[in-house]
Amino acid sequence: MEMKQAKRVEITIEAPMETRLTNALDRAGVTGYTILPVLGGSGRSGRWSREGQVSRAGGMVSIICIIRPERLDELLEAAFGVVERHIGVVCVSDCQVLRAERF
Amino acid sequence: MEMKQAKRVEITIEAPMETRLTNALDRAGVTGYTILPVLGGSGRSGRWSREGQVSRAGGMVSIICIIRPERLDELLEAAFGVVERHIGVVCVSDCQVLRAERF
Amino acid sequence: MEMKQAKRVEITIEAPMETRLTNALDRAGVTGYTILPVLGGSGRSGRWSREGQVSRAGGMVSIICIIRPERLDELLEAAFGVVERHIGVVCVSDCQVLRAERF
Amino acid sequence: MARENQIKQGRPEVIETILGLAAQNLLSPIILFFALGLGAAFVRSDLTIPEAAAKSLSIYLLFAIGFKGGVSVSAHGIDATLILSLIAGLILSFALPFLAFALLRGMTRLSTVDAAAVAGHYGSISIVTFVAATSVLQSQGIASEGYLVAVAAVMEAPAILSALWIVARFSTSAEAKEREQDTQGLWREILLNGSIVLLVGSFLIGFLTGEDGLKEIESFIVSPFKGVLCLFLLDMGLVAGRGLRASAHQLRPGLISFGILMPVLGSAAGLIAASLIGLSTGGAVLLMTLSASASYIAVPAAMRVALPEANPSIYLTMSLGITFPFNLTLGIPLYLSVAQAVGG
Amino acid sequence: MARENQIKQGRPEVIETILGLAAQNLLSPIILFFALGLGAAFVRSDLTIPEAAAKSLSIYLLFAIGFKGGVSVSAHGIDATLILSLIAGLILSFALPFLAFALLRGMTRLSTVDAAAVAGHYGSISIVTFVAATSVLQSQGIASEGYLVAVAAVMEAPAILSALWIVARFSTSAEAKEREQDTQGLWREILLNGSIVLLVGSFLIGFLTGEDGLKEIESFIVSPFKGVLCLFLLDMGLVAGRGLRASAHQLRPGLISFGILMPVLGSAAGLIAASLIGLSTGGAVLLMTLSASASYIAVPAAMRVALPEANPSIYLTMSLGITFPFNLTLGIPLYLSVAQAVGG
Amino acid sequence: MARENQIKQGRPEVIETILGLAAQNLLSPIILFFALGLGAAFVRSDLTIPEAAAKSLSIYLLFAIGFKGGVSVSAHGIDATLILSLIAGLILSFALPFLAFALLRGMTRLSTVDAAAVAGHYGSISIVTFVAATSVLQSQGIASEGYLVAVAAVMEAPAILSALWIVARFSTSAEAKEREQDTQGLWREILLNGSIVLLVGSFLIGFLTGEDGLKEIESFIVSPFKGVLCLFLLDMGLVAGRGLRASAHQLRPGLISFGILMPVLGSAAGLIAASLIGLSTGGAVLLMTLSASASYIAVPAAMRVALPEANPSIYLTMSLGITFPFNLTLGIPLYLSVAQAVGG
Ligand SMILES: Nc1ncnc2c1ncn2[C@@H]1O[C@H](COP(=O)(O)O)[C@@H](O)[C@H]1O
Ligand SMILES: Nc1ncnc2c1ncn2[C@@H]1O[C@H](COP(=O)(O)O)[C@@H](O)[C@H]1O
Ligand SMILES: Nc1ncnc2c1ncn2[C@@H]1O[C@H](COP(=O)(O)O)[C@@H](O)[C@H]1O
Ligand code: NA
Ligand code: NA
Ligand code: NA
Repeated sequence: MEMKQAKRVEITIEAPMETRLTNALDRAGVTGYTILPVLGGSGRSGRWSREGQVSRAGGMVSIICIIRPERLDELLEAAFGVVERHIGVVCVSDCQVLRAERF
Repeated sequence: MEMKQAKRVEITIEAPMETRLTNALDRAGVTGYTILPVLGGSGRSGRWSREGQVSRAGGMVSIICIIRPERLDELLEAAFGVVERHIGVVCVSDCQVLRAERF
Repeated sequence: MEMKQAKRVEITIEAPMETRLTNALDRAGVTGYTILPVLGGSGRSGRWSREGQVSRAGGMVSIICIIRPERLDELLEAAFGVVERHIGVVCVSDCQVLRAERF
Repeated sequence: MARENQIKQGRPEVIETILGLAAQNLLSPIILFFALGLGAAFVRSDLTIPEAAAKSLSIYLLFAIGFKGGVSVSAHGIDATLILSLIAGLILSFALPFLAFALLRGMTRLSTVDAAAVAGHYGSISIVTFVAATSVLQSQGIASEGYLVAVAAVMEAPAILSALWIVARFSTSAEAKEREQDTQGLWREILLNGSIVLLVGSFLIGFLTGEDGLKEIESFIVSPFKGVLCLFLLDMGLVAGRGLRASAHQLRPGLISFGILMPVLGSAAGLIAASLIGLSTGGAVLLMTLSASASYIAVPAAMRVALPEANPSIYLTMSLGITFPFNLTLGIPLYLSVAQAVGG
Repeated sequence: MARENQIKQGRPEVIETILGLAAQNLLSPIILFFALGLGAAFVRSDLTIPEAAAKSLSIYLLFAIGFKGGVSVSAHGIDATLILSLIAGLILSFALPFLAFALLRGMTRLSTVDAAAVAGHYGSISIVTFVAATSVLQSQGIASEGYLVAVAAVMEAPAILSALWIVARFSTSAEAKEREQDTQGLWREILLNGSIVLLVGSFLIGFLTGEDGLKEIESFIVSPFKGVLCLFLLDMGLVAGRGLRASAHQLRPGLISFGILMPVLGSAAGLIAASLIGLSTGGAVLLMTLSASASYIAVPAAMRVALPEANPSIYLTMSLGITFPFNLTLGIPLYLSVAQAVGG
Repeated sequence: MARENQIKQGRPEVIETILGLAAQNLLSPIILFFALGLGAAFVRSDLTIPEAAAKSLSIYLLFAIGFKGGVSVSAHGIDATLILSLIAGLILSFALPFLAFALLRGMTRLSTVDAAAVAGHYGSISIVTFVAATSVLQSQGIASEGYLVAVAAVMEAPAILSALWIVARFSTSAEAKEREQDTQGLWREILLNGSIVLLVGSFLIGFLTGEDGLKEIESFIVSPFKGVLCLFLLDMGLVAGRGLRASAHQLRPGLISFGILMPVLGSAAGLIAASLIGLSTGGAVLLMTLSASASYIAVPAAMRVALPEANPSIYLTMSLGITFPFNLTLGIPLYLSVAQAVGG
């Protein structure tokens, strides 16, 4: 199988910021991403769990974005603008993709 | 901790194809995988979101498969047969595993 | 964007063990992690699927933990103490993080 | 005033009845909640019904409608028209996609595969449209045959076969072969899909336990039914609205016209079948509604597996965004008036 | 015995009524299920209501309360006080955060941003507290104006604006600018958030379909309402309890006192408004309850977007852990007694 | 005809009653929906009840059954047999695993750990089986003691202790030590697990609020109860069927026999206890049913934590796939007939 090098960016962010982040990604020309639900977690602002939230403010989502290496900086720039003042985690790793023409 | 090198394959695919893919993996002798729910995403076929789907046709799932490096090609072969004509993303990265005898 | 090297640990474990694992992580000083729901999977103990579980015993969760490389061993030690006698998978990969001061 | 009267007298009575019924229908809570959902989607409100809740609502509807259908058959007994109705349902579901395909080729520029996929949806049915028709009949005090629920179940799947057959006729043999491989297992999936199993199963249980069984669970499946339907239609409105907003650019006039013309033609086919079989007026309205309605659950899932190259936003928008609201608001009153005009 | 009698006679009658009502209130299933949830959270039971179920319960409540409010307005007609009540609601929601902010600066050591965020919550409302008050009125056979549901909807959002304005007044211009950028789109989000759209939409549908519409869905939204409310309050108890357990260390005496004083002052403001408008006793109780209650759904979400540096555990604990239970147990009986003393 | 009559007269009356009851029972919607679920799973239909919906259904059942139990105790008053029944429940739950373990060692080749894990399940109880028995009693017009709901709660956990004790007796000390560490915190988890807290809490609230409280939420927890139970049993059927299909190869004849023999022996123990205490016939049936039923919620979760080396597919299949359907279809009618024969 022919595979091509790419970057996998994983951004965990509060649910009310989801649309802002994906809009920022869209504006930066990043139109491929997948959103995963998050059940709970822990960080500097303490532990939380989805069951036990009345408010949708409490939840988080994880956005996975696979992208060509040369476009990584653009993406991070766009994401950082949204994430900056908010809690959340941005993590990048190397990966390889099939059907590279899609990215 | 003794760790062994392995490959982590992440396949994001439409929910109605899930059983076909896991069956293909089983046939290829890949019997270890984990299926994660997907809330939404965006790609060449546009944005979508799980809330706001009447049809189960709309959803996607993400299948994570950790495998010994030498078995990767077999797995990709099997997965590609199913994914080929469908939308979705296949992404491979390096990883290390504990309890290597399980893979 | 300034990024720093880190490790991404992904532990897939049975739901009733979740609190034990996160408590063990807390005790080991690992206070940052994100918990993802798991829909189903397959392993040495067979296939299973979340829909189709009466018992909460059946489900699994996936715990993602991003950590500075030098703290990896501590984390694995703590996690292994919990995972050891149970089914589940521990997988470690390299990654880079923004806002490194958070980890 | 005098002039108005004149005009009024000039209008055929049927149209007047339709408009009266439609106006009445448009003010029912069911339709208004659908409209609320549409509206909320159009203004981009974040109102959503959780996925699990929407699935549960649809399980409730299938459970209730199936059970009540079975009880009604057990009360009125099985008659000859039951078998005939089932056969008519089969034939309609097989045949309507060919009509739809022909229309689509004439009226739109869809590719073969897209046209076939859309056509498949129009042979199959929408159970919520069926439920809405039942509820209109009820509010008018018109009786209908309980086994039409079983006819609904029978009509879900055959249209898929027709769609695949149409594609096979027009594809190169290599492609078709590949497709065949993919469709292995598709049949059992379609025939045993959750909605069909639940609908038919509840129907049989209702039939077996009859009025006694109904009495036991009446206050779960009868009295709260309309209220649950309101919530379900709110969700449908949200989904249809979001679909329309996302795919509005694909809605060429040809497609929109098809989405309204096809249900009317479908209902005509249903009416002919109903007359041949000898269904009651209420039964005719339901068979017309089934023929006129388009699937948005079973067929899309099958199409994603068997015809992945067909564009899902086209067929979902047509079915959910055009034909479903048309049937809900104008279609059902139209079919009722026509059935009464023909039957009465 | 004689002494007890003496003391009893010495107490003002109002307090007696409050205590009597409170005692009665405390033994209602609704409050007891809230207490069960609190207790389960305190002993760290793993009891949880699935997120989708909790959301569905709240959709049901908004749907039912909105619809019934609309029907009641359609039955009693629109009168002049309706418009006045809406305006009063707007003003209260705008004004109360300033009162809350002043109190917080005096009573606690919260930072400007945290204090503004908390203040925003107290201008907005809690629909479940409103529902609980309705249910107390009902059990006492006291009528109230149906349109107060619409007032509740109107009071959800303005307080957010006040909170942001307070912060802007106290921040450096650079920070404020950045914030402005972030709040682009926030307004449409707040005004079109799901709860407001559903509440107002159901209200309008109830108004349009009136008693006839209600009859159709009565056995879904009227009879099972209290039971659903019990489950919802069980969930609220669980959430409040878990929040309290996690944030107990942040609850300085000043904050706790604020969480009880503020609703009492808020209710006083509500009472004045109600008297000026000329609401019935029941209506006054509801407007007092709205003014006294604090948001835990719409405002927290807006604050996470617009004021991410404010600590969510402070405002959620205050609103859900202190003020909500206070209103539920003692507050509502207090407001009722006062309104009766003033109004009667 | 004459011969048939002869045979019929030859049969002991009890068996006839059992068969009659069983036949009647088998045609109740509850059982038929369980069968529908089983069937759908066997033919590999994709019908599923969303996880959140299944959890909500079970929350509803615990809420309703607990509350009604409490109300019934508050109506009939606390009598001496209540305490005795609770003690009997405790003893049964502790003791039955030893009986089960002995049988399993005799009848099957399970390892010590697997046998102990299975044994633990049979000392604990299945609340749905209890509810099904209540519903059979109701349809036969047989009264029973309301506090048996509390006995059910008491019987959930002790069996887990017995299972762990059995394993400890048979393991090397090193393994046992390790296990002990793991079971730290297990006890609070088991005793405070969601089902127990909700069941006991609702019971207490029902007891405190009595008939007045029931009146308020009656149309939520009484009238729709049977219908909800149907949906719940549909889900149970799906789960049991999928479990059976996946683990059919592990079902040796010895295991299957155990899965049917054990509940019968358990019910005998329950009957003896009921006679000693002096429960009514209805109460005896319920205590027999509790003793006969096997856990599939609390105990499996505890076993995954404390005995991870035990194979979950064995104990889940035994409990859900064999014993649950046996009790539901034949067991309950059997226990009823025996209790009537003994008691009457
Ligand atoms: N080191 C980490 N690894 C994985 N997830 C994290 C980590 N730190 C924080 N998170 C996630 O980000 C959320 C907010 O983190 P924080 O901003 O540190 O409070 C947490 O609740 C976790 O879900
Ligand atoms: N670059 C990407 N990174 C992550 N997920 C993607 C990416 N591209 C597509 N996806 C996922 O795959 C689905 C289908 O993509 P597509 O085939 O491009 O329409 C999307 O809805 C996303 O969930
Ligand atoms: N190779 C693998 N890759 C990804 N997930 C796995 C793998 N093996 C096991 N799992 C997950 O771990 C669970 C238990 O595995 P096991 O202990 O092998 O039965 C499975 O149900 C999967 O969810
Ligand atoms: Na049709
Ligand atoms: Na307020
Ligand atoms: Na038992």
